[in-house]
Amino acid sequence: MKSETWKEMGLRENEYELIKEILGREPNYLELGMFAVMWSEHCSYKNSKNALKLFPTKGKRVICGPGENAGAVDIGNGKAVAFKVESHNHPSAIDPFRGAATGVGGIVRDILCMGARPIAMLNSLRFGSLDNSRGKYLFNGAVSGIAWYGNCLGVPTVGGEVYFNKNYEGNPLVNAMCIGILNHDDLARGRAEGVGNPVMLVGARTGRDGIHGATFASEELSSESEGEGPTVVGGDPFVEKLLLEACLEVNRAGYLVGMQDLGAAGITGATSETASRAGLGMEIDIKKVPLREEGMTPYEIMLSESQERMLIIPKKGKEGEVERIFKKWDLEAVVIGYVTDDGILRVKNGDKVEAEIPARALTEMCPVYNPEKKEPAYLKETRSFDWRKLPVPENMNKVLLELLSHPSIASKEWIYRQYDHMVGTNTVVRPGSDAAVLRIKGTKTAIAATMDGNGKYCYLDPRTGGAIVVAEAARNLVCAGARPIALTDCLNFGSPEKPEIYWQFEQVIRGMSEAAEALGTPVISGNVSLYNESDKGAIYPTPIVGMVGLIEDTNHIRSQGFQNDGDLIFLLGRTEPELGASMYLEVVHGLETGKVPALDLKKEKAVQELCLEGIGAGLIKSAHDCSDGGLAVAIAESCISGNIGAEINLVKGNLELPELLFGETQSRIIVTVDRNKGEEMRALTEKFGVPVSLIGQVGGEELKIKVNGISGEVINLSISKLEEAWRGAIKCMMD
Amino acid sequence: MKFGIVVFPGTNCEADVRYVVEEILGQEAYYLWHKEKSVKRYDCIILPGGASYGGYLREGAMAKFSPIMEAITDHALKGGLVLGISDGFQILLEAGLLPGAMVKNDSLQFRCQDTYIRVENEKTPYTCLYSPGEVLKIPIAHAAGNYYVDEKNLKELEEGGQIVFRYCSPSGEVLPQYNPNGSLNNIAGITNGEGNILGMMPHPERCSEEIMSGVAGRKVFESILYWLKERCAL
Amino acid sequence: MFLAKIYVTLKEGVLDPQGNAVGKALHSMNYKEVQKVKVGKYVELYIEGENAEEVGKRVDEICGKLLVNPVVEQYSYELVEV
Amino acid sequence: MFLAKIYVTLKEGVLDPQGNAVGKALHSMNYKEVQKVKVGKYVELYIEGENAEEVGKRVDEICGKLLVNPVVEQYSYELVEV
Ligand SMILES: Nc1ncnc2c1ncn2[C@@H]1O[C@H](COP(=O)(O)OP(=O)(O)O)[C@@H](O)[C@H]1O
Ligand SMILES: [Mg+2]
Repeated sequence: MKSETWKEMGLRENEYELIKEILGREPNYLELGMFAVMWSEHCSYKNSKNALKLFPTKGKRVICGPGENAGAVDIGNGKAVAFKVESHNHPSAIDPFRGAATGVGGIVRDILCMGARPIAMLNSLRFGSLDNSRGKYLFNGAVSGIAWYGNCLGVPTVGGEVYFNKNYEGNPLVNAMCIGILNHDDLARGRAEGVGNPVMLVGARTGRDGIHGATFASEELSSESEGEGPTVVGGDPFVEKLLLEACLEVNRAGYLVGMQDLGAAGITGATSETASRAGLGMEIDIKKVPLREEGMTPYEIMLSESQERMLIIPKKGKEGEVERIFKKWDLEAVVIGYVTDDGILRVKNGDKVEAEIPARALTEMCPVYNPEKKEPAYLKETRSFDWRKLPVPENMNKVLLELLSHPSIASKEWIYRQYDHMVGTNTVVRPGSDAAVLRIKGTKTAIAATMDGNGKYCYLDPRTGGAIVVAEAARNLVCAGARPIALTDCLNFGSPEKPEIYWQFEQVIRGMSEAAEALGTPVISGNVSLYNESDKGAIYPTPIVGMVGLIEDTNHIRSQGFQNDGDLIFLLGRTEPELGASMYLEVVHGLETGKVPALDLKKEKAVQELCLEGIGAGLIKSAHDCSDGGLAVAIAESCISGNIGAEINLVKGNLELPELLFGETQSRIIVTVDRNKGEEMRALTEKFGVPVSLIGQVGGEELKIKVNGISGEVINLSISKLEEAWRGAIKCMMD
Repeated sequence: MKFGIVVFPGTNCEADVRYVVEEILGQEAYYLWHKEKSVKRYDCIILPGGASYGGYLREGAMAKFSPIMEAITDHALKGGLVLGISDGFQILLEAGLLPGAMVKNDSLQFRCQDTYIRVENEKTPYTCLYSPGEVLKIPIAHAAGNYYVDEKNLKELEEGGQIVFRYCSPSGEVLPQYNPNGSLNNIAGITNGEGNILGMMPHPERCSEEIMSGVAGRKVFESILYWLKERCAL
Repeated sequence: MFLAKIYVTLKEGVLDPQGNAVGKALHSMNYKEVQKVKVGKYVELYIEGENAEEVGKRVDEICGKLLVNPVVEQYSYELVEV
Repeated sequence: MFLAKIYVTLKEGVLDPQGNAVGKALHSMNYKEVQKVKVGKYVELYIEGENAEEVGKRVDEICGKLLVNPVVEQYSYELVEV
């Protein structure tokens, strides 16, 4: 083998040596390709594995944690939800429509593998600014790709989040999350158990799509990737819909031993993973693989990333039944091999053996690295930045409107009205509130779901930022009336080979782990996307958290909108003199620096428990957490959602006005209660030892904010004016 | 009463419709696979929304060749009730059971949002429990709901009372700014001349329970039931 | 074998939102010389058959039944022997 | 004035879900003689210009910038003087 070959495939020298040692000989070209793709960062997690071990993964509701295609948690009534998030960043940078669409398709199949019916999707997006045509093209393409795929499939896209920031310009992020529901009995696994059982390939045909996509995902983007790149992978949501129904039918019929999606690394990945999880081997014949194109080589067949395919291991003798069900759905299902007892993945081409590799070697034996770590130098400066030296704007009305019309804060209606977010008739709280809520038919319960991330926080303080992302996700669920039960995450970072980035990576995981532990939300699945860099450098370290919560009684569902005239507005938690890393600094001063707000996990937990108890007692009528843009933005959003005004009186204390109005102090929730329930609310807060203040009353057609010691109103804006700024912003930039 | 809910490859609102028929109306509902050749046992046939055949080529274009369409045509010719919702409406148009055609929304985007529609004819089997001019808040979810028909047919529709729903303001004014997709004369739903086939773009099954933000659509299903029972009584 | 190149466009009188959108985009990109834009579908069928006449008949049938909705669309095609 | 008839199709090897679905539908309608179907876009531009050569350049520009996604699509066109 020429030395360039393994290098070109992205392997390191020590890895190549190890491969020879494992095989006891030189690998042939196909074998080397199989190793290269399975040992890429994307499939092997070789750079991230050790750090990921920090995550808490256990909990009393956890049925299935990391390691399977998706995690699953119990939600009572014999039911469970399975969920996971996945990135499709690099494909989306090159072809946003197809890239984002296939990202959705991929995560749906991960959920499907668990025997779950997908019931909701969310997505998290990061793009450069919308002031140039390339930025608009990428953003528009990704949104319409997600819409096309999800709408056609008939799975509602119920939520997500978006930020626009220059640092994502060359490398946008597209993370998609899917939630599925299953009865405990229907839980399926990606295992090829039972020697002699047949192995079937089902769904779409295999073409030359994205050969080496996993390796591609494990490299930095350069401007060259835009031109040629690997063949762009295209998806077909119609075929996915048929595949989904057929797989669920086969699973329900009890014909299955194991089921595995074909994602990165295609047939190579699916066969080696299922065999290895079961501790067995597999023999397949690539002549049996239905092909879309002529003249495909064994290498192309084994590494193709054609979408809408699954590997199914039925019980022996049930092949015919499986085939019949797939035929009903106009899909092919062919036996391509069988499970063996020798632990070897053997790839034949008719009679000829093309590859022979221990399955475990592909999935388990890739060397694991502990990349070098080093605290980045910029942190010294950003941490000590003093915002109190900045001039304070005169007109706070103007600042509030500017914040509300920043596309990162503004209404995301332009996006979610392109998504069918209601199909399935479970979406009780639609996109636009803190979390989406889906009722579980046939029960009194509902689940809430959210996705959150904050790259800027994590850039300025990875550990605190990581913890905040988890805390904010949990807080969003609590505001919907749900108890957070578990999370999934997608870790989007630059190259782990740079010590500063690896340091950020590990710090973020530490922060997330601490918060997950404290808030009782184990990590049940996730995804790592490294090498998110372009000519312009690395993206902000951007962990994304997808979290699911349980609502025991649909009467406890809440949303963020103010409800009735005269309702009292309380602030749970206290505003601290914090303004670093805020949207205020970014929008008003063009600064992305400063000290990230502190997070005290005990306080956070207490605030969340208080909110849940207040909702459970029927006291709290609406709840909204304070995040980007601080208190003033949160109150404005509650006014807009409820289409009703509010009169607010704030106490300044030792705070500067921008800190009071726009600071992003954590662990704060704005709640409303009936006008005669103020005392009850106060009594409740004492029990939790949470500082709470009555800050105003719902009513009127304006948002008026007064601050003690300042004459007149610092903010006085009509709801329609607020709404105009907030609702029209993205639409205005895109149409 | 027995409702037959037709499932084409790519249909995805069948379970939502079934839930309303069974759980809210307390009636029997059955899925009818598109390859079936008879629909004789059913009092009402519903073609639910979704993306039959992926919505490829034109929404509803390929479903019309399914074997079940012949049986449905038979059923309709005999006066049987056929309701097409969203993609189901598009299929009825493509199959020629209703006049006109759908083109892409004028926004060129998929639209999922609440709309308001006004009941223009309350004397159909699908609207007999609504009051004249009643305004319903009801969601849409489609990429091609931009209804088109030539002038001659439009005149017939208008004069024959075949236009059953029009997009309107929350207080019932039919104005272009309340039209979510560019459809001709704000048309949201039409019947055939006999009134036994209804096609509508909005989704009544998505607003048939309090918890789903309103019950404006429920009376579409209750009307069907009422109408069927009345007819049996006659 | 023949290749049928089929062009499907919206009929005159039917609003063409896609064409309008492209037209607008081109104007804002300063292609003022573009007067009008229509966007339609282009379908290629590879089809076996004895001779062009026979194949043409089949293509007309296929267009009439599936590819074209005569309420809003019109079509034309070319046949190339391949 | 020129009429540019532009055909945009997916490049070889790129999955064409519409084409596949139409092909399958034609088979089940018993048009077995149809071997392969590709569905693309057809754009008509009415464009002012001195001569075909110049107009052709503009059309190429427009395709490159707006009408065609070069990552997955290819195009060709004809110019007709009208
Ligand atoms: N950041 C993470 N946190 C928790 N679990 C993770 C993380 N990244 C990956 N995992 C888990 O590792 C396994 C492999 O992930 P992945 O390669 O994305 O799976 P798939 O190929 O099924 O998409 C999955 O069980 C996934 O949940
Ligand atoms: Mg998987």
